[in-house]
Amino acid sequence: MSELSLVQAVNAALRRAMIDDSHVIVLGEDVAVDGGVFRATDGLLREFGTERVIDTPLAEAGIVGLSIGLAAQGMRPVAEIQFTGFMYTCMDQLLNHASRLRNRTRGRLNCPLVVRSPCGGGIRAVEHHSESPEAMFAHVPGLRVVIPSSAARAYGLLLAAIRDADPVVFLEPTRLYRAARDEIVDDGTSLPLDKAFNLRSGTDATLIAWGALVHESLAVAAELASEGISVEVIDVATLKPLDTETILASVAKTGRCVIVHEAPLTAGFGAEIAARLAEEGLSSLLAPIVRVAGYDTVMPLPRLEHHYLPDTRRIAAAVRRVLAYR
Amino acid sequence: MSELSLVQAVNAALRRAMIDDSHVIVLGEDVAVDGGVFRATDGLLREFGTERVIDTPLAEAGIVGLSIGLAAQGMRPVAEIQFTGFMYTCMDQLLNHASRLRNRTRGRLNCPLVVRSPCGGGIRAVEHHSESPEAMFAHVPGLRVVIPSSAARAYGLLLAAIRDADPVVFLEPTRLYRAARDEIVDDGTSLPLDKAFNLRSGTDATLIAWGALVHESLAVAAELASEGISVEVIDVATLKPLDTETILASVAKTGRCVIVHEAPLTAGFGAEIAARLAEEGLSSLLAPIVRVAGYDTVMPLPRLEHHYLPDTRRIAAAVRRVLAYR
Amino acid sequence: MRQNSSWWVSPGPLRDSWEAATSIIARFEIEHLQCLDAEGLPVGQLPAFAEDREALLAMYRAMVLARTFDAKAVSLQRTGRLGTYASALGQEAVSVGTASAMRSEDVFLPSFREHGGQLVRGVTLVELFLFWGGDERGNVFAGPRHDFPVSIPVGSHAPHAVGVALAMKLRREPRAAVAVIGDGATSKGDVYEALNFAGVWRTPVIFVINNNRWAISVPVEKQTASRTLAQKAIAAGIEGLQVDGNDVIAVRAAVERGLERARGGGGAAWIEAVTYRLGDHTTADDASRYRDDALVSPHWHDEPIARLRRHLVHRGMLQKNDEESLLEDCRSAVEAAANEYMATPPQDPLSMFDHLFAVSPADLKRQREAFAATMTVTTSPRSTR
Amino acid sequence: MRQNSSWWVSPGPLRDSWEAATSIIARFEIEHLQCLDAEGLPVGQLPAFAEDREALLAMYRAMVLARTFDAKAVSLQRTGRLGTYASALGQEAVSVGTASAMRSEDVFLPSFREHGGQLVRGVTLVELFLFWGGDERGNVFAGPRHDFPVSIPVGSHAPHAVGVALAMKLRREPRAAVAVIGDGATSKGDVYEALNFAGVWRTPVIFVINNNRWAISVPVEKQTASRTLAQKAIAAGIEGLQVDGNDVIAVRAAVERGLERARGGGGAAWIEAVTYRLGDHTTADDASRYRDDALVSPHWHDEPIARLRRHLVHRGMLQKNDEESLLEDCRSAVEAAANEYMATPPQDPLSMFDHLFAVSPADLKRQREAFAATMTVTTSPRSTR
Ligand SMILES: Cc1ncc(C[n+]2csc(CCOP(=O)(O)OP(=O)(O)O)c2C)c(N)n1
Ligand SMILES: Cc1ncc(C[n+]2csc(CCOP(=O)(O)OP(=O)(O)O)c2C)c(N)n1
Ligand SMILES: [Mg+2]
Ligand SMILES: [Mg+2]
Repeated sequence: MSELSLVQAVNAALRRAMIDDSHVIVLGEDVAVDGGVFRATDGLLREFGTERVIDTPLAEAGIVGLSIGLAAQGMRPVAEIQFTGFMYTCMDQLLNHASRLRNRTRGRLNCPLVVRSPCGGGIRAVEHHSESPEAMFAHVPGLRVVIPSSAARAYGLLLAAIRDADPVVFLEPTRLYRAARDEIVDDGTSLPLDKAFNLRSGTDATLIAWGALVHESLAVAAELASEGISVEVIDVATLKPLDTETILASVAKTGRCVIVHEAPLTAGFGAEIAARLAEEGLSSLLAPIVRVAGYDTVMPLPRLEHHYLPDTRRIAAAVRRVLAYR
Repeated sequence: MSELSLVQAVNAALRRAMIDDSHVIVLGEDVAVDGGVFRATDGLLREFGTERVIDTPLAEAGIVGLSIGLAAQGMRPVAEIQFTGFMYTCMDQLLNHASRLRNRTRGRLNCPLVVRSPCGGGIRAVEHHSESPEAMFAHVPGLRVVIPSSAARAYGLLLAAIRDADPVVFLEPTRLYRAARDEIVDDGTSLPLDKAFNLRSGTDATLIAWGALVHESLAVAAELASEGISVEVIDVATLKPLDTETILASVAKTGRCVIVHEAPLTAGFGAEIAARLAEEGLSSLLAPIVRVAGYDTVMPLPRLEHHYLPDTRRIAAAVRRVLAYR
Repeated sequence: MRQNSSWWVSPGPLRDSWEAATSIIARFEIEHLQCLDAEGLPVGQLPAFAEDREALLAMYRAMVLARTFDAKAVSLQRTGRLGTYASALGQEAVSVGTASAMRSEDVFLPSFREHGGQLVRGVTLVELFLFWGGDERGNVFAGPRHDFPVSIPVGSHAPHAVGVALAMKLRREPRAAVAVIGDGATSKGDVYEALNFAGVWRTPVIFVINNNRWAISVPVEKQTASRTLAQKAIAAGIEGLQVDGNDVIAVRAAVERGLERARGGGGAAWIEAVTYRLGDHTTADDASRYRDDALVSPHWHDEPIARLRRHLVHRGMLQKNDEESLLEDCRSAVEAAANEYMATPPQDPLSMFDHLFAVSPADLKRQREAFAATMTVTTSPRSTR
Repeated sequence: MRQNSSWWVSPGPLRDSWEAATSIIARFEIEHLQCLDAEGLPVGQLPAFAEDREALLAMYRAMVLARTFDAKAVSLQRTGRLGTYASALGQEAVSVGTASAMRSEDVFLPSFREHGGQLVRGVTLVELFLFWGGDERGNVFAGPRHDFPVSIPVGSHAPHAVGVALAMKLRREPRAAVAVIGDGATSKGDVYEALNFAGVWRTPVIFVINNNRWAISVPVEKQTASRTLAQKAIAAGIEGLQVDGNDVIAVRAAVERGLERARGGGGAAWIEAVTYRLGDHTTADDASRYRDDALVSPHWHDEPIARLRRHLVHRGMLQKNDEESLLEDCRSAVEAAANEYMATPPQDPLSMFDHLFAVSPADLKRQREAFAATMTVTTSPRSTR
């Protein structure tokens, strides 16, 4: 048992998966000798050698495309895309092939592929290094989409993703890479890929979030607790398949719901959660749902970035708003 | 005034725009000599010559990428992507550049670009020729997304899209290319890019749809009218920016809402509409919202395709369901 | 030191005609291989397999079978009993020559115009009909279990081939992957990325370019300024070769040599096979809109089946009655398969939910149940053809 | 007819050593251009512009200014006053040589490491600081209004350059587009697609490859098996050339020639400039993790500023006091710009809503209003640096 940061937990899960299954290989730009620009793959080259930890040329579509070929041949590729902003070129391969190979061949071929990528803003990076495109991936039938918000969940969910028989997009919030830490027993225990995490129970309102903003949400819940307001916080770390039950059960209890995400509001994944509530939980709703999300603008460059990112102030205001509604 | 099919209306709008503005050029695979695989660009080469109607090599990302360069230089490119299933490779250029060039340069450079592409299923085509990825584009700040459902709206909206100073993704339902027909006066009158079309007014329920399924929705409304049920039908042809007002006003009146789309349910654009209702129209809702959408599966190959596509039966059942709710 | 090289002299006006201090640092040549001339006469010594009458007849039969399938598929489409179909008329040598060079444990990754090669690989006629009839079971391939299904997004399977080959290489298996792509596909970035990966990692992968000179309405001259498609290999440091794609012996010889090198650790190869698309792009296309018959007709003289026939006849390897029974075999095989295809009931519609995941998520199961409920409501399923 | 060509013989075991009937159908050569050797001595005759002391001194000054900016930017980053920054240390000749060859009406499309070229084009030091300081106003470019901002997604601006060039060609303007990309970028599909478009349409576009031999931790030998990056042009039927990228005279000469051809209708060019990345990839990188200093240090001898200085001194074009005042000029210009940058207040946060569309949609206006309301609630804006 040792305290690991989220990026160290990713590293530990990769290592564990590689020890357990010789078919697991890691590939991507700068993942081998450099150990990844965030060090997520640090030390793997030394331990597993150049045939299992592979530095690739600079070509993201190709990386995902060839990983599909590897996977169809029974390998378990874990591809790193250096930043999520460079994953859009992989959309074609992910959507037209990775997610469909099993269905297209009625199960004859399949694609046990994990594409890992650091996502989200708040690290004062240059443009394209702060993206949150999870809703796009979640719209694709045949893909699973995971965004851990703690080191422990990163460890357990990444292991599950690698062991899963189908393609998983695994987005890692850069803002938490070093900030989120947990005591982790590196014993290979995975977490289910279809269960949301109820992180704090409460009775007055439900706060639903994923990725880095889970922490802001927890902070708001703690803050409001001091005022006697009891907020339930759900981390939808496995966005797809969505665990609607946990969400419905919580809102059935609280009657009020705020959904928080960093991606632009319109057609963000928050919409899907709100829609499910409007379909299956309407009678529980005592107040309109409020989404606290990125604006429908481009994330500003670092000097104004913090104005774009949902923060505890906006989240707390939203919770107060749903509570005030009568 | 003459009766035109939707694809002929597209053709007429392109021609009109090219007559009006010498900066408008049309480019894409097979658009010139062949006149487009659906004949959307038929006759343009003869009328406007090889410098304004350009057959490109087979490279969709490149087509959109170079169109951005053309647009930044003051041209008005209208690029055709032969099928929407081949637009995923353009995601990077659309999202990382087309939609951002103006913002990135604080307006110094801009990108008046239209990307046209035939979308949707129901034409018994091979895989990848039946896609409905509108939600992905609608999630991108800086893009407009349009899907006409009639010849007249195709004409007016395409003209508006070409004249707009910013990038527009213009999706044309293949199923309607020949099936939808209107009397059209080819006088260059455009339609606003931010207004939903209220196609049939009603008082008992609101049916919201876009693209080919607008027709199924109208058919259902007509069918139910014979039973004395009054259904309002809204065509959200301009998905982004979304005309929330028209939707809220309708649901304020009817209290019941069914949203219909062909794309897979999860994180489809129907979710956004449902979310807005759950946020801003909750008190109007007398019944849970119902979405009738594609399943979260890959659209089957032609032999089973019709089982996937939402049809009048499913839509009617949904309307009856929202009406039955007390 | 040189001067007046092409860089400094042409084209465009020559202004700075100073003696540029250039040296030549790399030279490349592109070769063209032909084994049979247009009349079917050998050009030089033939490769070893061409001594084997059975081998040649097998290829001849495969080409005839492919063409017979093709004609049947087009006629079924015309009468509404098959979906949009891409005929391979005139290009059978590329496909058959390529697949004939492969071993069964290799992996074939075809584009949508390689029916002949797929048949050689062991895909059945019924599977082909099912696929083109819009039925996923056509991709199940009882025969070549590891072969890829047809790739519809042009060129997008090129990187898959590199991945397949990399898996083979990492496992030290003497196998290789073979991808066929069109001339149009060579313009796509994913194909280039694949080529570059294959070069730098020396993966055992062969790219065969079916240069049928057209990408729908776009002739190859408007597709690229590169004089040959073979020379595109130079960009990735790979050996490129052009072969006469109407010469099935040459195609097979080149691919065999490529495979042999690949299995021996020599890495990837890129083979341009020059042929001609004699028919429409697909049944949805009308080529008369963009090319004159006069342009096409000379190419009928070069078509690969006639060429091999002339060769076989010339060598006394094919008698008139051999040929008649071969044709009859092919015809009846195709008819039988077409009938079997048409008699195959559609899949259970619920199957559309059952193959997305190894284990269906709860959400999808619920959608399946909802769909099943609507199914039982319907009295009779709508006709599916 | 030939035999024993590389295709048939090597590498891998030679089995089918029959006399393959191949003929050579295309030949290519790649040239390398150098005007100054490492010691700064002329190699052959120099191009015309090199007779002009002012022209050489302007390039010298631009390289020194770029390096001075670079050092300041790194130091501001280290002290938290600038964002992640990509130093161009050692690669100034590529950037400056390229931009010096351009006319103001041409369009420059830089990657993120071409500060020198941007300065030559008229982008101000303050704009560069603003951009790297995370402020969009750094892309407004009071000077070169049509130049593109830095492209962060590697290589993704290559197709833009083709579009810009196509616009120029369609309007029959004697202008050209110049894109600079890295060695790593040459692996990307969009770059290849752009190159192919440029070839087939003969657009007036010059691609300059800043081959600094590294893409973060990946050396160019692991990026591609092509022996030169220049030869990638062959895939698109474009003339390719390699130049000594530490020789600013050679870079400028090559780009000037390319531009002249392009303006004369000769189409695109692809120029590999071989240089070396002497520093870390960016301020976020630690190159010691993946390369030894011993690998880097020899390259210090080749660096471009020292080379041009030796040349100028050799020709008596640069005196000690010229140089001191030039250095002082650069230093004070950079200091002044840094101070102006640091004194520039951040943009109004509302600006994030104002530049997405020519006319903001109602929806976005509402978001802007909601944001404005939260702003007024805040008493004091958080520090932005
Ligand atoms: C990525 C992509 N873009 C467009 C299409 C539509 N399309 C189908 S075939 C074809 C032309 C292909 O030309 P080529 O690669 O030469 O193959 P051929 O059809 O000649 O065999 C096009 C444009 C497609 N299937 N995939
Ligand atoms: C498409 C894309 N993938 C990955 C990155 C992350 N990244 C930034 S620079 C770089 C290496 C670029 O190498 P090269 O093209 O040689 O340019 P250099 O940095 O050496 O100037 C990488 C991988 C990126 N910016 N864009
Ligand atoms: Mg072709
Ligand atoms: Mg580099």
